[in-house]
Amino acid sequence: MKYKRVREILTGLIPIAAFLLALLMGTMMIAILGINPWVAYQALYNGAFGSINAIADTIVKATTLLFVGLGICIAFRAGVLNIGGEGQLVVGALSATIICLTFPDLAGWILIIIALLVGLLSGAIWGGIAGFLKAYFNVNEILSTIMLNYIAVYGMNYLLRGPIMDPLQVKLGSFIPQTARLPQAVDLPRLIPTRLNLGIIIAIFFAILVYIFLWRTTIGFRIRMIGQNIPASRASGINVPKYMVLAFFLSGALVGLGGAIEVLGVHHRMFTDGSASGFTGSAGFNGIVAALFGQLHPLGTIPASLLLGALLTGANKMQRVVQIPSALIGALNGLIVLFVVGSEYLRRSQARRVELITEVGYNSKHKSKKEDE
Amino acid sequence: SAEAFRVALIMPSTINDFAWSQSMYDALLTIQNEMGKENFQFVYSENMFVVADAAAAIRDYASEGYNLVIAHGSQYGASLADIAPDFPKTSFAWGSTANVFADQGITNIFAYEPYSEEGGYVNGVLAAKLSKKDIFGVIGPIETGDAKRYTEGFKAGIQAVKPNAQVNVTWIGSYSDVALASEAAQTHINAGADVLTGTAQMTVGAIGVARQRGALWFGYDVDQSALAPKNVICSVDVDWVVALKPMIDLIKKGERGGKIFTLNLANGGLKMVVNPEALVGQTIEDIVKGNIQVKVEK
Amino acid sequence: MIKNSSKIINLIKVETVEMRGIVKQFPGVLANDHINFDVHVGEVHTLLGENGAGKSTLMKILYGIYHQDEGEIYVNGKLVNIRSPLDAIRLGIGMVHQHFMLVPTLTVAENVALGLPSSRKFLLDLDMVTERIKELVKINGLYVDPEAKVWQLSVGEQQRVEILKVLYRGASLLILDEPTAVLTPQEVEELFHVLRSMIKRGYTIIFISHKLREVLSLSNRITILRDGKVVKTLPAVEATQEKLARLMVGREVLLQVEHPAVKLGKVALALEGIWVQGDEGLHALRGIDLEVHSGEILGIAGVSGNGQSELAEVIAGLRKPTQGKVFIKGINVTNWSPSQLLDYGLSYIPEERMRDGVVQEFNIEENLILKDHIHPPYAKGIFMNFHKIGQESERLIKNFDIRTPSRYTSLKSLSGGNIQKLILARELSRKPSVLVAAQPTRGLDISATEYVHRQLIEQRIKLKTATLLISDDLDEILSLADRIAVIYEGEIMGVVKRNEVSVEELGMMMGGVHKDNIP
Amino acid sequence: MEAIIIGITKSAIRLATPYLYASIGETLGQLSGVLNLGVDGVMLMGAFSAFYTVLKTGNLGLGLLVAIVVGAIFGLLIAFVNVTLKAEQGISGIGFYIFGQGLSSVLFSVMIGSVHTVNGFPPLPIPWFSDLPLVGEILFQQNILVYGAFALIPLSWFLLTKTPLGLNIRAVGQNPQAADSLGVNIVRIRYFTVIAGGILSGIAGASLSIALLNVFQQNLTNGMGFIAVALVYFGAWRPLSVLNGALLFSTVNAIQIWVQVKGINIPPDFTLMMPYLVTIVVLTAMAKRRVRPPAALNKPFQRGEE
Ligand SMILES: Nc1ncnc2c1ncn2[C@@H]1O[C@H](COP(=O)(O)OP(=O)(O)OP(=O)(O)O)[C@@H](O)[C@H]1O
Ligand SMILES: Nc1ncnc2c1ncn2[C@@H]1O[C@H](COP(=O)(O)OP(=O)(O)OP(=O)(O)O)[C@@H](O)[C@H]1O
Ligand SMILES: [Mg+2]
Ligand SMILES: [Mg+2]
Repeated sequence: MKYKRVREILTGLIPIAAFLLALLMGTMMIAILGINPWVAYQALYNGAFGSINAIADTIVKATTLLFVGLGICIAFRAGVLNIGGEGQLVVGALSATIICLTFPDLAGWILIIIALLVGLLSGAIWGGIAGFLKAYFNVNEILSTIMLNYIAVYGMNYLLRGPIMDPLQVKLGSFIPQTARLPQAVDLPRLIPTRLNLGIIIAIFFAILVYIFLWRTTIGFRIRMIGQNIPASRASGINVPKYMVLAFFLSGALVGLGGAIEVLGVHHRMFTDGSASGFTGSAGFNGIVAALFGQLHPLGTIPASLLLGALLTGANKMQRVVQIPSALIGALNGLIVLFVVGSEYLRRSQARRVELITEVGYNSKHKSKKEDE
Repeated sequence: SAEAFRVALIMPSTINDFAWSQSMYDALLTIQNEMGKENFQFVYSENMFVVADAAAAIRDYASEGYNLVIAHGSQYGASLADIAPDFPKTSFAWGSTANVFADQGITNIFAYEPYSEEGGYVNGVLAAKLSKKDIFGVIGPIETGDAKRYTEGFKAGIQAVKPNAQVNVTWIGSYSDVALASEAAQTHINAGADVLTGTAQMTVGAIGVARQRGALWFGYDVDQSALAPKNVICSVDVDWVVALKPMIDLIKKGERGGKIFTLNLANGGLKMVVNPEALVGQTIEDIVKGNIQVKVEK
Repeated sequence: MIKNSSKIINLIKVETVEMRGIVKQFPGVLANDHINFDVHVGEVHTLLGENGAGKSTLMKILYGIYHQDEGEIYVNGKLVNIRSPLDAIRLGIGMVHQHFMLVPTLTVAENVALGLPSSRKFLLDLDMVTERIKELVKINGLYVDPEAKVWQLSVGEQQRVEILKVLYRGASLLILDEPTAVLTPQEVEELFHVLRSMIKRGYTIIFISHKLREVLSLSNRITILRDGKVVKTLPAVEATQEKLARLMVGREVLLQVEHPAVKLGKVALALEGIWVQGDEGLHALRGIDLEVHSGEILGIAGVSGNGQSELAEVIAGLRKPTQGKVFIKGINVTNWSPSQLLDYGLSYIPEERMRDGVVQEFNIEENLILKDHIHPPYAKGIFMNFHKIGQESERLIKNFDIRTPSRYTSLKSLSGGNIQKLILARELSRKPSVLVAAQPTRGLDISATEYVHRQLIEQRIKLKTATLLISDDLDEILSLADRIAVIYEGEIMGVVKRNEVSVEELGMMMGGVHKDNIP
Repeated sequence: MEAIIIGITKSAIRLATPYLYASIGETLGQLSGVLNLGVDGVMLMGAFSAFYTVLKTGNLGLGLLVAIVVGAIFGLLIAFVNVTLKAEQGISGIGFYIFGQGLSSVLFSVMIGSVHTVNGFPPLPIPWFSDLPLVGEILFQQNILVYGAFALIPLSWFLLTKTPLGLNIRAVGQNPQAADSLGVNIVRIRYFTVIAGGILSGIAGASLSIALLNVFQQNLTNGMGFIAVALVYFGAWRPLSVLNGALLFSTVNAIQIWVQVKGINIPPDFTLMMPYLVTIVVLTAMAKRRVRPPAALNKPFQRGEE
């Protein structure tokens, strides 16, 4: 019925309304700093979509966010919170880098594939540790992932200061903690003459894969099941610890792959500023937000990552143009997150009401999609 | 009138980090005051610790036709090498390093590099002379880059004066962990050190401790005496102007890059800023107040 | 004030409660449809109706958990607006919920004291609370140890804690939503004794149950609901079980399933000297020997909390025995994983339906394949075959008459009876060779119960399933089991043929007397 | 030797102080069922506001008060988003983290502009006790906020186990429906614990900026808030165990620095890694203890839904 349709659409618009509301708050903050908000937001837009390069940068940022977001989707569906994204990105990137530095003579595409796989695997292991500790040693995953993030960073600093430091740096005596540039052969193909590379295609491919995995395969079914009811899962013959580890393993795998792709696609070398964020840009955290904006649904996470990527990219442009303290952008992003999560409940309860309008006319397709979310 | 010279600066921390980034920001302000706003304008992007974002900024500035784009962070080198070739008309500067990517046939990148070790050496000598306990504490971010060089220099300075003095070094593992830096200072003092030094912005925590526990402090990057007027004896002020001025002149002459500028004591790129308040000032004050009687044999 | 009630509690007297034209709409269901209902001091007014008829909803409205969409409530003739349980409590209304509302990690006293102002202001006064509870225990004969942690208590004891909570707050109108569903016959008798004496002391009770015999023995008046509407309100004296059943269901129901004899096959399930640790660490099972033949229903009778749950869990592979062996179809399956057992033809109807039996956030279709989703036809390799799953679900929903708008409806919105039907559909459609059914009709209305019973019997005839039926409801065991084993403190007091034992003998065995020692 | 022990333990105690405030605050919230990952953001706001006040007025008491107020305001917002708007707590927390971090930095840039130091709370020797050998110097010559942090342990223990409020808090976190059916105001309890958590996070920040470090810099806490949350899990929602966790973490960190100072030849990255590694390992070793999180943790309350 028409009326219901309208209500459904309106309901769908709630998060967007919240998003705009947050921008409005930001407007005030900007105005208070004595800057013309209109100019600022124009800059924000241009920074994200203003030019080919801007769009490319937006998508490049979104790529990593998407990989993390996908990992988060799986973890969330399994009922665990993986805030170890930062560490998993670092580990994935590092291992991919090391592979490329160790076997520079392998044919490019072979090396790329191996590097990506190794990145994926090591991210998986880093995540798997948290899962393993939770499943078999009752160690809460929030604690373990936070700790593992730091451990990864210090490990990275060690490697980059010594074992895999760029020989040139030693020669020059400037000791910059970074590796040599990776062989050109392992640069991910660029889609257009910008930083935009194959990564985004791979990411979207995996998004679809994760969707199919979670809702079309038996393993996905089980992962979603342990996320909802552990006793019932046991009674249904599911080895709960095993699948908990698996969920974390896969979650970490996607994030690790994201890290590897960031290296092969964007930086072509590994470096550190002493923290993880210099390399990850805090994607390990922002990816969680992307996943939420995407309703914890792999496909929804695609546009969500793009939106967030645009926001972060545009924000820097905004700083450049109106010269506001960079931190203001952080505050603004925080506001946006809060407003959107805050509006979630409103959206849900609205959706339930719309549901209530009538129970007739089930269209199985439309409905089963609903159940997915 | 000829149009103004336009500079864009990208830095990893903030313009008020009291270290690396602030020192460069101050330098540009100085130049602007000399040349005048109409002839010299600059914009900056701070907190660009995310290298990907910095790269975007560099590219963006370049495409907006700035005369000089300064990538003030060693982690930016790689991105710079990618971007510079696309903007042959723009000059880029990168620090701190001695690499202009000539090997890659790039011609529009300048490099600047402070001989941090020289400043460190001077501080070391002074420290050695002033120390009563001959135990010294160094607090650095991660053992690399300028921090490493400064520390090596500081050690050398100590050794030169007191070959068997003891220099304890701690690395905080981050540029921002103020709490750990201050705890490191505490530990150094507990271990008997009476003179401390260190680099990067998290050392403000350590300076606070020196101030509280009456240890001497030797600063780096900028004149840090404001943080502990009674304790900061001398700071190495990295005066980037010394590198930037000639750089700007070259660009005006039509050069685009290829040159490495070093900042050292010889060219005044490193300035030893002695804090008049501490020690010197203290002594003067004491004499004036009569706390110290200076007797002379007639 | 009510005379002879304890001096420590001052009762809030309720003379009459009247609910007029109550309407409550849930997504897709009109749970209450213009219901009129009233109750007077000193009477037991029973609400009767099939699962999903709207009984709990009506009571939750009276207790302030839901708010009615339409209609008014009058207490002692005054119009009241009950916005929250607190309002209800202040009006002297107390409710014991169908699903217990206790904090397992806290002690009885703490559970009772919860939400009450303390006599010592900012300090807990648990000692005083404990004293009062002991007092109430004495007056009302609801024995329970105030210092015990709730998770350690048997279901019956938890029940008493719920009632104590209500009494402690001075409520004089008690709403009891299916209090007997989880109790053994003895416990039910004790409870009724307590309730009757309370009535004498001027309390008023609204009672909900599916067990007609209980209803008739306790009630003064009975109101029957169907599909959210009142069918009839009548004095208990005018009612018979058959009449009530007809009014509830709207058709004749036979309250006794016929039970044709079948010749037994060979032993399908055997336990040999099984020892098991319970949650409290002590041994919950101490050397259990049992045999169930294919085609046989072996009933496990006993007072709840004597190891029944652990027995079921051991066979289902959810609990590892410390000693002893389990055999299925002659194979030693001790320490097999639940999944191995499932694949080997074991089905399990869990006692804790909501916890172990279903996934609330999943829809009906998904819940129907919880156990077999990895097997064809539901799965093609690692992929789910939604076409087949859909077909099968529709078939099961139809055959087992699960009342739901669609197979995509989320399980949450099903009423107790329908959820149990769903579990039954899933477990029986697996064509098990061994079936463990724990409290299979707990909380089910008579038609649903009848339905479950018929299914179990049919299963036994058609598939020669060996069924281990664990139930607190002696009637159920007597009407279904071929043989009955009585369990007491983790030991079997004896195994007897159904038609060779008297209720009295069973009672004695349930009390801990070994079969051989019965005179 | 004695000097070393004194040095290390004093370091440990200083390092532990902010964690204690923040972790106990988080414990209260989690016990009532609210997970807050935004601690670090609130700490930064507390640290900044206290520092700014002291810088301008020189009044330490006032600085602390302002930090408390700011913490309370943030607690209120967090409660509103998580309890009233029933947001997904895992994510809203991240939002508050980013927001607090950003806002405190902006305010620093526009209101202060560059790094300054202030005179923070001075050491406050406790008469008689401070003269005791060893313990006297270690425990009783700290500043008031350090004492406060340690006093918080028995206080919170008392609140949780000996008062009606504590009982309500625990019940609300375990089974809100039950508590609600007895007229306990779930929303009010959760607002209380979360606001209290905000206040304590604010004090945690203040303890850095006006008692221990006496400076403010952007992102001064450098992620301490997350460690604080982790320590709640280490402590399994028991104040005393939280204390143990905080002390373990901080002691290893103190030893780690000492090892570096002594020039013992291990790459600093590995010594720096130790606190985090040890915490995990110890917790793993303690796997036997079967502690369950509050049953309703991270589950918004909706009356009438089991
Ligand atoms: N806040 C920061 N974040 C990330 N990288 C930084 C930061 N500060 C400095 N760096 C990088 O680390 C290297 C050394 O920085 P550091 O602050 O140690 O300089 P320094 O030791 O004070 O000496 P100088 O100021 O002469 O470089 C610099 O090349 C810079 O790229
Ligand atoms: N919170 C709820 N949300 C949606 N539907 C509900 C809710 N509570 C009850 N219902 C629906 O309202 C109807 C009445 O439920 P109610 O629990 O009152 O039945 P009942 O008579 O108590 O059944 P039972 O004998 O199984 O307890 C059922 O169809 C049920 O599915
Ligand atoms: Mg510097
Ligand atoms: Mg009911």
